[in-house]
Amino acid sequence: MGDYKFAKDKLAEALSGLTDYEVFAPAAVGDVLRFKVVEDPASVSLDYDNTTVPPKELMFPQTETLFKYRLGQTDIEPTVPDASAKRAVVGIRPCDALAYTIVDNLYGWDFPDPYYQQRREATTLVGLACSDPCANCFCPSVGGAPASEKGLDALIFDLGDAYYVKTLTDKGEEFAKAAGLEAAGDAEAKAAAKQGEEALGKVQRSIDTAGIPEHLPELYDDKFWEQFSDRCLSCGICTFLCPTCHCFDIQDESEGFDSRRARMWDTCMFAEYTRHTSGHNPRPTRKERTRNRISHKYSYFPEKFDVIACVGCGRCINNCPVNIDIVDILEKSKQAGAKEAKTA
Amino acid sequence: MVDEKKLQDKARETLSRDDVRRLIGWKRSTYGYEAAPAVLTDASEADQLIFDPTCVQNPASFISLEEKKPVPRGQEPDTRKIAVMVKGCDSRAIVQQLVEKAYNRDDVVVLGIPCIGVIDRRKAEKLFGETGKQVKAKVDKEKVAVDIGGDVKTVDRKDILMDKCLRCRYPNPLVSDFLLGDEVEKWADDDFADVDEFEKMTPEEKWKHWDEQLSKCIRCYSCKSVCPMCYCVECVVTQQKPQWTRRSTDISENAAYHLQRAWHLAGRCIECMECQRVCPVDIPIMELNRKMTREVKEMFDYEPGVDAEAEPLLASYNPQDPEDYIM
Amino acid sequence: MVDSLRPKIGVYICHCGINIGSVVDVPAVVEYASKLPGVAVSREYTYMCSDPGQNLVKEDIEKEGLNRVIVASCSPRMHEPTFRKTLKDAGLNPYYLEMANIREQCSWVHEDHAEATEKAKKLVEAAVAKALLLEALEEKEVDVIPSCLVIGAGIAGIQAALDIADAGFKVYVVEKTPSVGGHMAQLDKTFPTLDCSACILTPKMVDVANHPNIELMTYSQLEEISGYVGNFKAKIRKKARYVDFDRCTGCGVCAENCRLAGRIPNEFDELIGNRGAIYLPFPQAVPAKYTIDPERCLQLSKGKCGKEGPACVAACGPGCIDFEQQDEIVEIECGTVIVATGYDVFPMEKKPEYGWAENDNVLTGLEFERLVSASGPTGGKPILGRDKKGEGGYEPKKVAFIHCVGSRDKSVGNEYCSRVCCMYLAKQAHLIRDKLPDAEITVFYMDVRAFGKGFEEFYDRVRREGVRYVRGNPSEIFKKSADPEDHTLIVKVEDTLTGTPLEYESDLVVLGVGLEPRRDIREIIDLFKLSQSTDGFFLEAHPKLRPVDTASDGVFLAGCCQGPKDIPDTVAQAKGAASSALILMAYGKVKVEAQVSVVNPDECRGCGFCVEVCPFTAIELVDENRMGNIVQVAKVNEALCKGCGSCAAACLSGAIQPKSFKDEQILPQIAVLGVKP
Amino acid sequence: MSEEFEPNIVAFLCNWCSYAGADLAGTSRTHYLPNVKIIRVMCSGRVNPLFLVNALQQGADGVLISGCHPGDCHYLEGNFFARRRFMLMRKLLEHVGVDPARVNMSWVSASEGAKFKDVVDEVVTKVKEVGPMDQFRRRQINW
Amino acid sequence: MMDESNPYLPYIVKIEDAWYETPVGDRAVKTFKVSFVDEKVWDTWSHEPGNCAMVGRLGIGESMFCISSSPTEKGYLRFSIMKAGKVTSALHELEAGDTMTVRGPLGNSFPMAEWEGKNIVSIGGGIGQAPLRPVINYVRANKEKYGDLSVLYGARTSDLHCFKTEFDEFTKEGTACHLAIDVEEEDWPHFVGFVPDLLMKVAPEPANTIAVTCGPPILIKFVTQGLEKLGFTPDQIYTTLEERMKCGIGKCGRCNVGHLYVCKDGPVFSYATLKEIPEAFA
Repeated sequence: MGDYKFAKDKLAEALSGLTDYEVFAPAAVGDVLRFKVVEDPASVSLDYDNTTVPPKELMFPQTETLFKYRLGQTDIEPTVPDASAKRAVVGIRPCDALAYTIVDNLYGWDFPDPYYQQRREATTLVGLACSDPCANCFCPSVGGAPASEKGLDALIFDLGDAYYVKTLTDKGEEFAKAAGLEAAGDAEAKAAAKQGEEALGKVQRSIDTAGIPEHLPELYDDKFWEQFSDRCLSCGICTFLCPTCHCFDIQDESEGFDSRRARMWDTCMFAEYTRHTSGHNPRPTRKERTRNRISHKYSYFPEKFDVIACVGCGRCINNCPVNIDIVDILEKSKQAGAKEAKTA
Repeated sequence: MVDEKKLQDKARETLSRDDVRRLIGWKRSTYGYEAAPAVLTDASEADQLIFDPTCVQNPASFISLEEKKPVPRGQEPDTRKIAVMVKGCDSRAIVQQLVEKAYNRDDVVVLGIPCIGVIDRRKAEKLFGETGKQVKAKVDKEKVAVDIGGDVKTVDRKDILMDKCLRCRYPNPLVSDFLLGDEVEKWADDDFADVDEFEKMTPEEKWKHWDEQLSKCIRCYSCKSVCPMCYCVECVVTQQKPQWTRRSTDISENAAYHLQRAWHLAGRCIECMECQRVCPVDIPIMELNRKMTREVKEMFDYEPGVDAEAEPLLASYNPQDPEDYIM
Repeated sequence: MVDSLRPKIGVYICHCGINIGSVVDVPAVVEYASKLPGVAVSREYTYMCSDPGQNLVKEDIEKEGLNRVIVASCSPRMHEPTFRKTLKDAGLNPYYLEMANIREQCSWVHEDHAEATEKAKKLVEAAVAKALLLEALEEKEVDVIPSCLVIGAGIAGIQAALDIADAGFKVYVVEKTPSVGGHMAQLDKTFPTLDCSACILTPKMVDVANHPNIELMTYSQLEEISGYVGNFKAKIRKKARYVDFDRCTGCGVCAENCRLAGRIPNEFDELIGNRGAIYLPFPQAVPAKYTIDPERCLQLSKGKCGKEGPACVAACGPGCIDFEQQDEIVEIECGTVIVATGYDVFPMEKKPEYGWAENDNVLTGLEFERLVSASGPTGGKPILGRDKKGEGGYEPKKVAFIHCVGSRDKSVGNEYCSRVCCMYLAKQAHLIRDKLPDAEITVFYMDVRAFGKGFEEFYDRVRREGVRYVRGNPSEIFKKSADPEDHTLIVKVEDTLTGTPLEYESDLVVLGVGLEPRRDIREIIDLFKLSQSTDGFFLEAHPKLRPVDTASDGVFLAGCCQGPKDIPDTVAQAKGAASSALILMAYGKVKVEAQVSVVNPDECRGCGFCVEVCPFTAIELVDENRMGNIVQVAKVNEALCKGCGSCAAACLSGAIQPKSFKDEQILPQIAVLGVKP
Repeated sequence: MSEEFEPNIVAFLCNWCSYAGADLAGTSRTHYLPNVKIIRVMCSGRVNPLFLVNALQQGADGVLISGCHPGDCHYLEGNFFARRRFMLMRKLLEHVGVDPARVNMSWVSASEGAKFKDVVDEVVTKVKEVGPMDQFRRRQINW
Repeated sequence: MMDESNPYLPYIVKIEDAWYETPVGDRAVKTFKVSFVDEKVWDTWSHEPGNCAMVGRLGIGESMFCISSSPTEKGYLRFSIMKAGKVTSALHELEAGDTMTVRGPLGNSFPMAEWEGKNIVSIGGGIGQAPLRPVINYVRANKEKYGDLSVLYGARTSDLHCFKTEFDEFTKEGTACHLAIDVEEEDWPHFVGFVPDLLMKVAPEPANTIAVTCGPPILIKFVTQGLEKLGFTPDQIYTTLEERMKCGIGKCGRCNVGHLYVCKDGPVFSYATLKEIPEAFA
């Protein structure tokens, strides 16, 4: 597709041109970054590492109304978003865009999820390539890269004084046009490619995933998990902040007679997640829950969709208060099973 | 400072005891400025244990986090003790857990560690940036030396320690069976200047602050999960019948959740600051707890977690309690 | 009949004549209620509490299969029992009733009809929201142990014990002092009839000791009480008398031989008479068994008594003295308790301006009773200032009586009237007139309250006997001169009728001290968890309608421990308390509160906060097997629980909840009332 | 309608004193403002302070807890616990910016019908002054 | 079939009839016979024995239940629901004439076509009979396609037997019907003991036979063991699983056992499949 560029100080101008779009960009509350609707283009900065809360919330909000109704009545009013209301996410990191492509599998199979899909369709993803990967990034190990184009409509490179924009799809082209970007030349493309290569070399952590999906089920009953789960808090940080975690709860809520059925993020790390009404819980302790989280990402999901449900963004590692480090777990899992005695 | 060799020896000895089931301490984390909690069951693992200013976690939290697994019919439950290493601040959690009958004093072996401060990850990241390397640290009366993968940086103690350390009144454990180091002198005090500062705000400013902060909450419940005092079988926050708080995330439910949490800790919070430390979206949760701590002290002359024989604050009263606003 | 779990609510809006209907638009409320979730029937009626009104509910329960009933009418404090019974009669659990108070808290207090109607709608809606979650409760009965524990053996305790024992029930009487009789035994005559107090009391004292149904424990104290109405367990400490109780014949030789005989102030004589270390408090004491005062006895306190050893031991024929005797703890079970612990007189230390401590001729009313009592230290002669051997002394010539000492006096913290002082001072004035016909007698009073039977007549008689009544409250009483031979006291007072300041000279001042709660009342309060009224006496369950009951079921009050009263009132109340206790014991069963707290043992964290807050010690921590692990969880003793719900507010996990007032029942009410119309 | 703000106040009254006091106000035909809606509980000690948070969340502009005077509790000491709890809860709410005028407590005995009226009128006036409570009220955000 | 465009939208159904299978109270079983308010739904609706649906009540929520009527029973759907939690309690409040919501059919089904020509043994316990009922009725309606049908069923007491009246019909039709209760009762003419014991007593012949079983986990465990003892191979044994579910369409995550979603890949599994998934028996 096309090559574009714009001067760094023209970011606000470019964003202002996107009048047809609802534009999302990283915004800060204190030190915490999150994608928010851009109200003042001048306040947007793309000088950031990554958001604490992944942009999955743009397709799959933490709380989302499925439909509305009145108590005592049977008319149901679905609240599916409109696919024609264009949205642009500017500055999304390649890993988070890659995450969409993974989750697409699940939201697209058999019973496609209109809420997710409509938003996906409406959204143009304008990525921002990483020049300095964060300390715990390991995207190359799971099919990504600091300048990965997967899932993106356009990719921005920060070339110091200017941004180089490489459009990858028609949506990306449309975005570039709307933003009024000027054409870029070969030089920029080359610089960007070089930057991408260099960034790849700067990624500090890695895991060879070969054999892991097959091996993890063998550790089902293994004491292996306890060395991590014993210090797990059973909180929702790792899953809520994971760009590929997609589980949700559904609840009915009422304000007087006005009611809705809504879904909200849920996490397999909470005990009540799988607890039956009878009190029986198939995953009663942190061990089973830790096992499920890792196995789901690295074994169950690939078994179903042939892709690991992890993009190596490092959020779960960065934010875990007790240093449950997925790279460490996977690394150690390779040795586990063979030497350690199985417990009944 | 604590001699790690001695600490490991004591841990090894403790784990070798027939009546000890597990030991909770700290070990070097895979990266970064915070150590990892270590939950050990075998004496051979004792050489993983460390203690230095990266050991910020409160190991007392992990006593109640351990699930009571169903005991197969015909077997006896494992009633062996849990050994736990605690700093001064952490030890208050043990005291308060004893007040609340979480277990008997005999059920724990407390290995106390006098401490002169632990590192605040957020402050460290501001000073030295995020790191994927392993970090060690040393602290003396003035400075903290932070060793980031071999690169040693020295910084003033007050610039890097946790806020709780800068107002630490209990550097020595209030309860312990063995002290793993010499007692240290108290070097700070708490005048609640932070609460005073906060209270200068008008009600509108206060709410603006909380509106912004609580809107960030993703309700991962890490704050309540990590809290050494939060170990109800099922927290009221997640109960369905009755449903106090809805699962949907908006400012109303988030505020209700945080008020419920703060309320339930009133007169119980031992100020280990774990809730604030673990928050992934940097909500200043301690501001609520601090206010409660101050009021509890001023109105009722009460301090939780210092006396295992004390009556729980809100399960007791004094006929002379203040009632200035009551009509 | 209730074969469905579907809530079928009947809402009944009462017009209460025009009391509700004239302010609240009742049809509008009926209409509003009919659309609320779960409401099957919504009706109005003029008087719901009338028979036709109640029948309306009954019919609907039967015909429509209602399983919840809302009555929107007056306060539930008024008619909740009425409508509970209606439900019960119709075969529905009475706790499926919820009331909406649209009279006292709506139509009677709001003028604006539209606003009152809106409020009534909301109140009904809140009741419906709660009713959806009401549960059937079981009304339980427990057996009542057919015995009563009476604490205190003054006239109140004695009378109550005798009545219950005569009715055929077992009574345990516990008396702190060595003898029964209490304050009444100290009195000389009783007003207004002038019966000899001892003469009318002594037979009853003997009866109490000899009654086959009464187990009397004197010189004993209640140490512990546990259990609940119908099933109390008490631990009583029988203090060591150091005298073999069974063998002592009461001959008194020991006391005569005691080295300290006559050297220890006798409490019974209000310390104006003396006794020995081994003593009988007074000649008619029951039981007539001697007691050694362990604090004063040389052998017991110093380990040595004379060179030859204790003289009492040598003197006692039957050899009853036993210095090794130990306190004995007796455990008893009883179904009811009567507290009759009496009063203490006002402590004159609190009013030093009356010079009581310094002057032997300033006496409290009770000291005066001993002075003029035939069994008192002077043999009933009003002689003051005798020496240690009991010789010498003088008869007073000018006697002053002072009313309201320590009563009706905010400065000492006693606002109340002690009710007996007016008349006992009149009686004492009469006694002095009798014994010293020439004495000049003046009574200083604030008001004379002669409200009882024969009181006014007696007061008249005393005045006619030449007793002068001066209206005035003395500010000070002091000795006229430092001369030890001059006994003259100056009573400084203003005659408020004439406005003249007086310095009245007198050589005997009798202070009409009031009645105060026992100094050690706290001990009983702590044991029974009783409450005090503002005057410090025990608080009755209701000042008008339940004057002998307490907030603790099965525990009743008799006599002055509940408030000052004279002997006939005390006896009447004692009989009332006895009859209340008898009702429980005669029926043999007692209903326990149905709206009690209940614990969900699966959610309890075992912290014991509820145990700490429960004012009725109704909750304890017990072992619970949670999938093989033993954990501690709270357990409610339903017979002790009164359903106040303090436990629920202390509970962090919501594991303990008072039935009918559970969180899940209150939150929907909040949800309805919180939302603006 | 540009009506004056009418605050909505949820009150928790103990059965024995304050509810009876409110009844007495009725029996005496004492008129007071209709803004206060009463929930009857057996004892002020029953009132979970989180009820307040819930009431404010549901849309109440203010709350009132009323019990027996200290020492007069039908259940002996429930009101002492309540006093402690609500002193503290009020401070907590104040800390997040809820005006303390919204959190009210009173001692009203069964004989104080007149006092109940005064309490109601004062609470309504106070809450009126601070205006509607909309800080963390449940509303249909993003529905 | 379900609203293709939005699988979260339920159909409104009217309760034609509702009755208790077991005595009223906690853990009681109530059967609802429902039909779509919008009759056009029937045109696209089709389900197979074993299929489930999310049944719910607006304002409360929904839960997953198996459709306990066979597709051969036309014009209505049946659900038999045990009162346990919030949703089921709210459903139990409903009566004939009320509406509830149905979202389905969901999940897989018993491979009825594959089983043609074979004998079918149904082994159920308690409310576990609900998913077996459509299998039985399907076979009864298509007698010519299948071999012998036998029904084994038990519950703790005779009161707690679901679908009591139907067993008589089976017997009349000549279907071998073996009933059991756990504890001795007066006038009980059938077997006394647990279902696995009943199974060993009846001892069905494994040759050309499919065994389907459902009930409490402990029953499934022992019945499976018993069947293996009798010579059934794992691929001759079928059961249905139950997990906590929210979406029913393989999205919300919680119902997975290993890599299988019970709501989508299940609820019907052959023992041959489950044997490989340790979590299936957690």
